[in-house]
Amino acid sequence: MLPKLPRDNLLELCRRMFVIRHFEESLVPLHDKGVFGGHYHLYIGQEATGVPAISCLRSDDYLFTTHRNHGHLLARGAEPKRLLAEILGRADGLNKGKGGSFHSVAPTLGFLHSSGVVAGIIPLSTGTAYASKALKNGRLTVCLFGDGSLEEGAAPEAFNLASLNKLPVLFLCENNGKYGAGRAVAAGQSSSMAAYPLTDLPKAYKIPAQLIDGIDAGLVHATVSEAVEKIRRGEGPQFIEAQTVRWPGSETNWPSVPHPTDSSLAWDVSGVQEKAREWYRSCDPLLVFARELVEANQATKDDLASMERQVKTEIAAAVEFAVASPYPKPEEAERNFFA
Amino acid sequence: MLPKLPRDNLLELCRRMFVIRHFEESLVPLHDKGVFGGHYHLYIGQEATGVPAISCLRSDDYLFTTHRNHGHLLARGAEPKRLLAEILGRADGLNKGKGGSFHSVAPTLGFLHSSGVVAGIIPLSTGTAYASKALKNGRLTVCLFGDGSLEEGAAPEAFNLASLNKLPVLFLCENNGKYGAGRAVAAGQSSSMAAYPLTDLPKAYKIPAQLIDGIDAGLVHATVSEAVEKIRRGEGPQFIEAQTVRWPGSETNWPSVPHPTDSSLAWDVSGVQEKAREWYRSCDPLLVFARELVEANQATKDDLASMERQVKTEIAAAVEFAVASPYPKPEEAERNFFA
Amino acid sequence: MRELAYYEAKFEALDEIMAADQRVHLINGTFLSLSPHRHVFQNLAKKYGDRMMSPPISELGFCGLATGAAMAGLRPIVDLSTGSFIYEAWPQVANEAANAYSMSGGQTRVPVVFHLFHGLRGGGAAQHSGSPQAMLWNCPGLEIAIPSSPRDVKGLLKTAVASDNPTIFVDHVRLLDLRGEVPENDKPIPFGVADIKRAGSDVTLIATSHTVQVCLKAAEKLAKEGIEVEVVDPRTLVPFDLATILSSVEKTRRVVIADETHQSCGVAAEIAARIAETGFDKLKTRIRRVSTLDVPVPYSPPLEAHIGPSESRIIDAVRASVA
Amino acid sequence: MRELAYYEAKFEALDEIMAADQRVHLINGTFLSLSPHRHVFQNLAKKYGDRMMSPPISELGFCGLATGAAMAGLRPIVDLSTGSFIYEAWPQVANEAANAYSMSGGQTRVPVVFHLFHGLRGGGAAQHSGSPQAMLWNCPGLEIAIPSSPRDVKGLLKTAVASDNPTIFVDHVRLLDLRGEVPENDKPIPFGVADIKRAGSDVTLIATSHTVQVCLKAAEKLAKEGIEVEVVDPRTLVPFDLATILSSVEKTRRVVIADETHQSCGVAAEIAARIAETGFDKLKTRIRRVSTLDVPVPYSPPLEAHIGPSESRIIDAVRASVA
Ligand SMILES: Cc1ncc(C[n+]2csc(CCOP(=O)(O)OP(=O)(O)O)c2C)c(N)n1
Ligand SMILES: Cc1ncc(C[n+]2csc(CCOP(=O)(O)OP(=O)(O)O)c2C)c(N)n1
Ligand SMILES: [Mg+2]
Ligand SMILES: [Mg+2]
Repeated sequence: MLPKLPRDNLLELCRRMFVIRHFEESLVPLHDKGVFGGHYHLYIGQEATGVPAISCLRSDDYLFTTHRNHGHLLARGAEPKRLLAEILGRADGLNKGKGGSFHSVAPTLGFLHSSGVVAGIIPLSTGTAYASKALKNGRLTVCLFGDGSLEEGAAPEAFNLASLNKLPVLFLCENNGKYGAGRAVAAGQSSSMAAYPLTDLPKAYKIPAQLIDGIDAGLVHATVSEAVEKIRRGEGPQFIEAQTVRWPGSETNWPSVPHPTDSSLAWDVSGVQEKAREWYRSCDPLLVFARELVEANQATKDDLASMERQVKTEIAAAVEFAVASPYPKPEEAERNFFA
Repeated sequence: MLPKLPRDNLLELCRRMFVIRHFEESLVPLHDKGVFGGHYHLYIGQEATGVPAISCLRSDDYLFTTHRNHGHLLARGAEPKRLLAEILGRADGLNKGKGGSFHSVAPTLGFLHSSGVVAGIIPLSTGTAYASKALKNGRLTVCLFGDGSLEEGAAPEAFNLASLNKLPVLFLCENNGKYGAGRAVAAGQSSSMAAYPLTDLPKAYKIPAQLIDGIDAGLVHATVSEAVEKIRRGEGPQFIEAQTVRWPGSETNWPSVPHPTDSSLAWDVSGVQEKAREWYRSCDPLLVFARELVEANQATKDDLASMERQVKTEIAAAVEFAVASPYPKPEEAERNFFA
Repeated sequence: MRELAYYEAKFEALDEIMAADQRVHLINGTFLSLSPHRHVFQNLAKKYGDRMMSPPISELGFCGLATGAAMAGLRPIVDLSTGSFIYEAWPQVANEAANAYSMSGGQTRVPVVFHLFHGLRGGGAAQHSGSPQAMLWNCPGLEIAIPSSPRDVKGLLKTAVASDNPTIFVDHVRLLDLRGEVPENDKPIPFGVADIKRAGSDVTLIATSHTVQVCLKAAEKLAKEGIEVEVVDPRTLVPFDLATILSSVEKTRRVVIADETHQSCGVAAEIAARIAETGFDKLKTRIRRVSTLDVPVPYSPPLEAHIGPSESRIIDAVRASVA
Repeated sequence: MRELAYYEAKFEALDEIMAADQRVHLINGTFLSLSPHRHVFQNLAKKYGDRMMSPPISELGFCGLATGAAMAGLRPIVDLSTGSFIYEAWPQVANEAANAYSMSGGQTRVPVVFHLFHGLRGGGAAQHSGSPQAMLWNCPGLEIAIPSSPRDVKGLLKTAVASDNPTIFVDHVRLLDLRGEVPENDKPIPFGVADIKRAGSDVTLIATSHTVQVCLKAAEKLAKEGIEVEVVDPRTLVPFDLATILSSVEKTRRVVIADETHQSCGVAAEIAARIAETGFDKLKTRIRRVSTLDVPVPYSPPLEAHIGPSESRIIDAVRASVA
């Protein structure tokens, strides 16, 4: 379903989803050609969680994210070219090339820290929330993490701290393992987490928790809005699990694009290789959103095609910018590690 | 209520409770006189949990315990004099003086390791259980820990591992904070644990969990027996929380004895200082057990008095032995730290 | 000049810090350990209770909380109590707090202080006698302060809280009752400035924390044999004041390093390595380390005493150095 | 003699170990990291699936599980994958596994192996480039093996599993494709025996892990300048073979130490300190360390390359040593 928002906002949500998708797809050939090295993780398939969720926040709220952070930063409005330059380790990167894909941050957007350690951010998120409460500045913290994070003891410790102190923090767990593609098993259980459904864990700590479909932008928007309101009213932490189906391009350790995205796929996936077709047909949140926009007469197919063209142009420019950006001077490594 | 056991067994349980009580009380003056230093923790008030629980085990089962381990070791039959020598850091100690109060172990009794780190043993206990399962030797593991352990992330991580792998381990949580004397708060909540009742946490991991009165030796015996049977049948981990009321002598960081125990207190506490009287009247598990034995005609007051005299003599001899035991040679410090 | 006990100086520092800066919060509260003086800490709770938090036994969680709070503008001092309990929080301290500023390209500041009591305390055995400062010195991104006197604990604590970097504050229970001069309105002590605790011309004896006090006693005894020892206390490991040490070595040409961390990759190892690298030509004889022996700390008192940097081991090392 | 790739030798070791001893279990399974060869690991799963466990993302939990299982008679090899993930398990490794034998007065044996990939791997940034072996060397009670060649990885892994002590097995992804001689039916390599990877008379160059390979290349270049470098690989840090190093120093009278741990309290610090203590009189010039610079590892490739013990930094240090 579509979020209950004016048309302009809906189109902007759609545009951000396109930005994320084409940004992420552009990384794969850059990595395969060796333009950057190291491990990296794409947000494809989770756009309808991050984009509407983050749109519910105030500009001064805090966000924490993980190894799978690109989509969150872009959803919040980070410049693709500077994020890309960071991933390529260049001087114009968001963090001057010191962080890379795992650690891209943008403090002006509320992203203070992004950790590649599973669950590393969950305790940290109770800290910004604690500070906001102490300083009475009304700033909320959203902690975005994967389902695997709940397996680390850091998560329950942080839930306990958040619950006891009624901290203003939203735990938004993106479970990209629906249908067992990831760590979860189809039959309502998981091979790696006995506390399943995952919402059982925060509930044990008396944190209100709900499970929603993360492909449903409208549901994500409504659920997050409501949770954010409760937190702002002082009701303490909230937990949302948003389930998505793992993008077939990330089933291996090194991503590959089964089929380049184009909005026309929303109406015809016959060109997609068999193995990946079902995902693009029914699980791709971007294509679902595009269809819903057209069906609700909020946009025509042409509107979307032209929006997508613009985005592709922007991403192409970002790639050009990032590839042209110089590496930092080697000696920069010895500087700026203490404030 | 009394455990459903023959008279001899009941009397032996009673004797072990006396051993624990008088052993522990004997430590306080030794510490105050400087015969040993360092922090130490007494098991007084929890005898009706450890003694009947441990009596349900086979001789080859494994046990893990914490900083509050004296009672567990004595309940299992460790020699008081060697435990005491260990606490005094002497050569005849259970661990040759290398462990001390926090780390007394007795591998021949199944105690492989005792950790002074809160929750340190909980992951370890899944390991002996994993080994027993792999080796198909039917040995069960009992992990004895305090309520505070559940606040550490190590506990939920271990619960997850135990549950997913259906490991033969009994988690026996001794909550000595009933009525808010410790960390728990009277009104069914805790100032340090949002997951309260504590059984909510293991339950989230699908570990069957029950809360019982830890002063009720019969209930402890019945509940542990049943849990042990289930585990031996291959049903996987079980969790029991046994609640006791904190002994007034341990409300400060350094224990002191409000009133020396004597079985006659079971029928007359008027000599006990006001502040501590209620505890001795209704919360002291040893005195409860003594009363029940007499009421059920399993023993006379005189039987108990003579049993207690014997125990006191044994403890006095243990003190003598331990104080006379030499310190290890200083150079022993440089030996035996690698196998 | 005014004399205070170490615990009083530390308490005064906390009190003045809390009064001066509303952003300072205390997470956990065993800043005076289990010492008989811990009750004075209750006075802080009366004045600043709304900025003090008593967390669950979740070191990983509450160190993360403090670190996150620092990122958002507070200045938390988080107490780990016994040194080895910081192991529970290792992922937050060594992988998050230490790296955040650098990984963000110099954008995210983390002004948090991690306070702990290290070392041999009498009966702490293997798990309660840890000295994690050597491991933490191997983790770039952390500042490390380690006082040895009433005046230093006050002055260094103020600087630790004022620092924009994550700082490890390494204390020792055996110092709490030590008395010493603490001027009223004393200035904060800058990081990276070693202190010559005793001047001498024959041997440079470098030490930290409680071992400084052991060295001072050893120096008195050695003076009676005619050996004049210069006791140098770096006071902070990060930043480290190598210059002061080298100029002492220039004078004495002999080095003994005494420290309570375990020997291998310990604090004395790093100081020895730096001198072997940069002061080699000044040395007349080999460097000597008096560290805690490389064994898990045994419980039994004579065994514990045997492995630590005792006065007698220090005296032997100094004598050997001048022999 | 037979040549194998490092990953093949490591796989062969695991296979032979699992076949020979039913008590060996594998906990977690990234022994070949994300290398393109990781599929060969699947062959183990086919043969020994019932002795392999794929745990949740709970390093603290599953390292504790492995430690407990070792106490009860299994010989688990537990894989931590990236070096810094062992931080998550620090309390179990440093406070339980390392201390259990000593605290029990020599009764409880803990034959567990903790396997991890340390070091600069290209793009690992601050959190995925850790080299925790220096911190762990500061924790008595752990043995530490650190291979640098196909033959060593096989021989040391066998000894690690046979050891009755908790052992850290420190590997490096940049070694996986290295080819080298591995005799069929090779014997396990005893711990505490350093290996002279290249003989030379001018400078003793001590290195570990992948840095040994960097040193061997540097040595070839230096030989062309007429500088003959002796490359010594300790192969295990605990126990440590100081004697072999000292006899090399006796010959060359010059020492350079190259290693990927951060400099302060790093592996090179300890080796430097031991030589400064026990080999001082043999030295003609100051000791030189080439360690990873003391900054959180930056992501950008030229920055990462700048801080590591690179061939050029090693060559410079050796040249300076003979100058
Ligand atoms: C402490 C730690 N252990 C292991 C890893 C390796 N690792 C990286 S991503 C990942 C899976 C995380 O799963 P999830 O949280 O569901 O996130 P997803 O990748 O599915 O978005 C693992 C195990 C890590 N980064 N940190
Ligand atoms: C990791 C860790 N943190 C803190 C401590 C200090 N400590 C010792 S006992 C204790 C309280 C434990 O409470 P509980 O588990 O309920 O056991 P009890 O003493 O009540 O039997 C604490 C916090 C510790 N030993 N280990
Ligand atoms: Mg996932
Ligand atoms: Mg308790």
